[in-house]
Amino acid sequence: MEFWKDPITTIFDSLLKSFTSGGMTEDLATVLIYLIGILAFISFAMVLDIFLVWVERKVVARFQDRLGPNRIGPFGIFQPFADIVKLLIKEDITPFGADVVLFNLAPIFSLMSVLLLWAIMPFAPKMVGVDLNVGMLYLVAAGSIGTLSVIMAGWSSNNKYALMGAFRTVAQMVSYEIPMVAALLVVTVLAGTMGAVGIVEAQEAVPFIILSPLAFLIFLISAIAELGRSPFDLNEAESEIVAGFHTEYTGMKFGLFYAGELLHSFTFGGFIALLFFGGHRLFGLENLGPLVGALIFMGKALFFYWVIMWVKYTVPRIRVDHMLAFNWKFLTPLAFILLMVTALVGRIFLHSPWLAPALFISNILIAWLTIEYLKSHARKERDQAEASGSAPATATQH
Amino acid sequence: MIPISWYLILAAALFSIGLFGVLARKNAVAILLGVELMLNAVNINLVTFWRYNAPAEVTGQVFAIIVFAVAAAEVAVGLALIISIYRNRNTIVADDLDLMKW
Amino acid sequence: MQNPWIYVGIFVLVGLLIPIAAIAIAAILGPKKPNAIKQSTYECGIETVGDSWVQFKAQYYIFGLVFLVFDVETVFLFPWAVSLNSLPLFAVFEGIIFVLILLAGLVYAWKKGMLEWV
Amino acid sequence: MTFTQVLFLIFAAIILGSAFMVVTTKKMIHAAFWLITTLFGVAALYAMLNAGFLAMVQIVVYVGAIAILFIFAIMLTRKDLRDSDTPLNKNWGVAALIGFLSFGGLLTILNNWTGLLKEAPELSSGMDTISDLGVALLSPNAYLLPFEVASVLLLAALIGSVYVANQAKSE
Repeated sequence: MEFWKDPITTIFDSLLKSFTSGGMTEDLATVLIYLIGILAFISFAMVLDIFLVWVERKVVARFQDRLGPNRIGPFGIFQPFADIVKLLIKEDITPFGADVVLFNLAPIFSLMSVLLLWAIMPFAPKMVGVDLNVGMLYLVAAGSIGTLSVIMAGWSSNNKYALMGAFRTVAQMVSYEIPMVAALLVVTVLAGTMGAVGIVEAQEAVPFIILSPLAFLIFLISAIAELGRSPFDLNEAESEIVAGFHTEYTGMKFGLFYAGELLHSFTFGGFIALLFFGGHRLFGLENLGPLVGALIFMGKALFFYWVIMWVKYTVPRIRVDHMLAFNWKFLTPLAFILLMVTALVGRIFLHSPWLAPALFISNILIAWLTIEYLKSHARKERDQAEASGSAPATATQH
Repeated sequence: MIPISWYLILAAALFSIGLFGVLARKNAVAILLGVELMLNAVNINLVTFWRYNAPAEVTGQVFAIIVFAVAAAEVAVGLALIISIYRNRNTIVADDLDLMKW
Repeated sequence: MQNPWIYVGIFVLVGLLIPIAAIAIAAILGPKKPNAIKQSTYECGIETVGDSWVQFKAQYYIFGLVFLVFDVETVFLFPWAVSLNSLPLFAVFEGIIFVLILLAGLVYAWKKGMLEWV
Repeated sequence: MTFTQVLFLIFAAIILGSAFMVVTTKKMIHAAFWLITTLFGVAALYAMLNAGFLAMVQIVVYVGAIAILFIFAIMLTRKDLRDSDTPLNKNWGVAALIGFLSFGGLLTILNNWTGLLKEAPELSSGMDTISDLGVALLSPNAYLLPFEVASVLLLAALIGSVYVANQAKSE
């Protein structure tokens, strides 16, 4: 059964054969097959997105002790389709003074920046769009297109709140990009490659969550900030700036922002799975075939999507100065210290059986030292506050 | 296949457009935008020569990366100066910044 | 077809096409009855005063600045991280020096109080 | 016309057209977005030249950081130049002349050069540019010094610009 071992290549080869037998050149046929494959792939992502809307609404309802959508179809599973119909037939309003071209481009770019990430997602060995050898930089680059779309939306709306929201979002997104890239650098050091497939292969023996749990934490926090989800949802702090950068968007354009946000969360869940949890691996189950591996991968991505949701609906929003101080004065130095230690320890214990324990212990050590430092820092701050006679300051992290 | 001349002509045109922007724009920020165009033209040349002459070595790419670093430093300092001037003199029209003129 | 970026290019095209198609379908199906009230800027129901040209804090710029410098730094570090295992131990220290020099810049901005949000 | 040639011409048209808009458009914020279009075009050229790493660096550094910084600076300073003003100064004619002269001069130099019609050599398969790049950047007899000097340059830029911006803030 060739198909079960390598479905993508099998389909590709048979299509190529039937195309070229019709007199097409091989290059043109390849491009056409790519086009068909990508169309199918992105359509799958969009259908998944519809499912994610349902998951999100159902889960938030459970968190808030409600039922959630339950009218259309079993468990309300067809509710998102009704939503789509509603979004499609709503009037699309462009505010006065808006910069029409940029106003329309912003939601398109917002969704595209998310879809682009799917090009390098390795669902299983040989089930990957393209194995770029600059995969991690590609992830960062797609993120910067997302940042761009936020600025476009905020500026072109001709709305003070939208512009302020856009500025806040951009300051947050660019700030948290630094620890995120540092965490990616840690993974790159451990794997010795930037390609997504290579990183999954490098976790054959030990997943990177054991080699570097701190990098996982840093990546998770900065991914949540990058997504703009609570506790970092200052971009749409509805009590302060209406809805942030997409205040003026209605109908399908708003829908695209919303879909982009949900798909982005899921995609980052997938990236957490592939960077730190061995991608498609689950106790040897992946040997059953690439399709099973892909299912395992999707399951892991869904789990981390749920974790991100869990954080979102449990933790309250933090203040903008705390958000920036937490990043620049805590997360960024910590991430770079972790990078230096990982590079040093990883290089010294290269090819030795002590590599994994040494890395794990160094991570624990860094975490312990950080906590001790934070404790003493908070104590000093409390003492200072008491000495000056004012009410004891809340222990903020610096 | 594409001969090397296409890339070089493109880079020359981009450089000239950037030069025009630097010389002709009023706004100081726009002048910096022109400088960015010129730097990009230089980088296209570097990468092209790397690809056509010595793809086995990485010299051209190293040069291009250094140019990126220089561009970043230039933008950081340049824009900081412009903002500082704007705060002090309340203008960013390059022609009006003539305190040093005698 | 040895250049993998052709695949990425097609991906970008399709990724642009699908949202455009969604917006186009919505534009065909949706009603179009604009009026002045509907198209006014939404600012909590209060009459909009002036345009959206509000003055911004210079603070945003400072964070952008620090970000730019660190972004370029990470670009230099990626090749370092990839080739680390095939290089002598000496190379690790080169990278560490590189990071330390830039962390000094962060410390400088911190001590100058530029990282405070005021 | 082969497929790659058509692709090149499309990207060249995007780059030159948007570069022209950068230097002539009235609204500064539009100039910044046109610059971003140019930068994407240049990144596509890098990808065509098999320099994928540089294409990504182009997007991460230029679009993700430099362009964002430009937009911040434009937002901070835009009370000054209203968009209705002419964007060009009174010497723009001379500037255009110099631009044409430089383009003409460069073309003349290119015309006298013999290697113009050279085609790109085939890339050897199994080549890992990024790893080679890392080795070149870190070995003492190659580019170690520029590598470390770059970090000093970035440090100097950070300190200098933070200092200057600090002056501006305390005003």
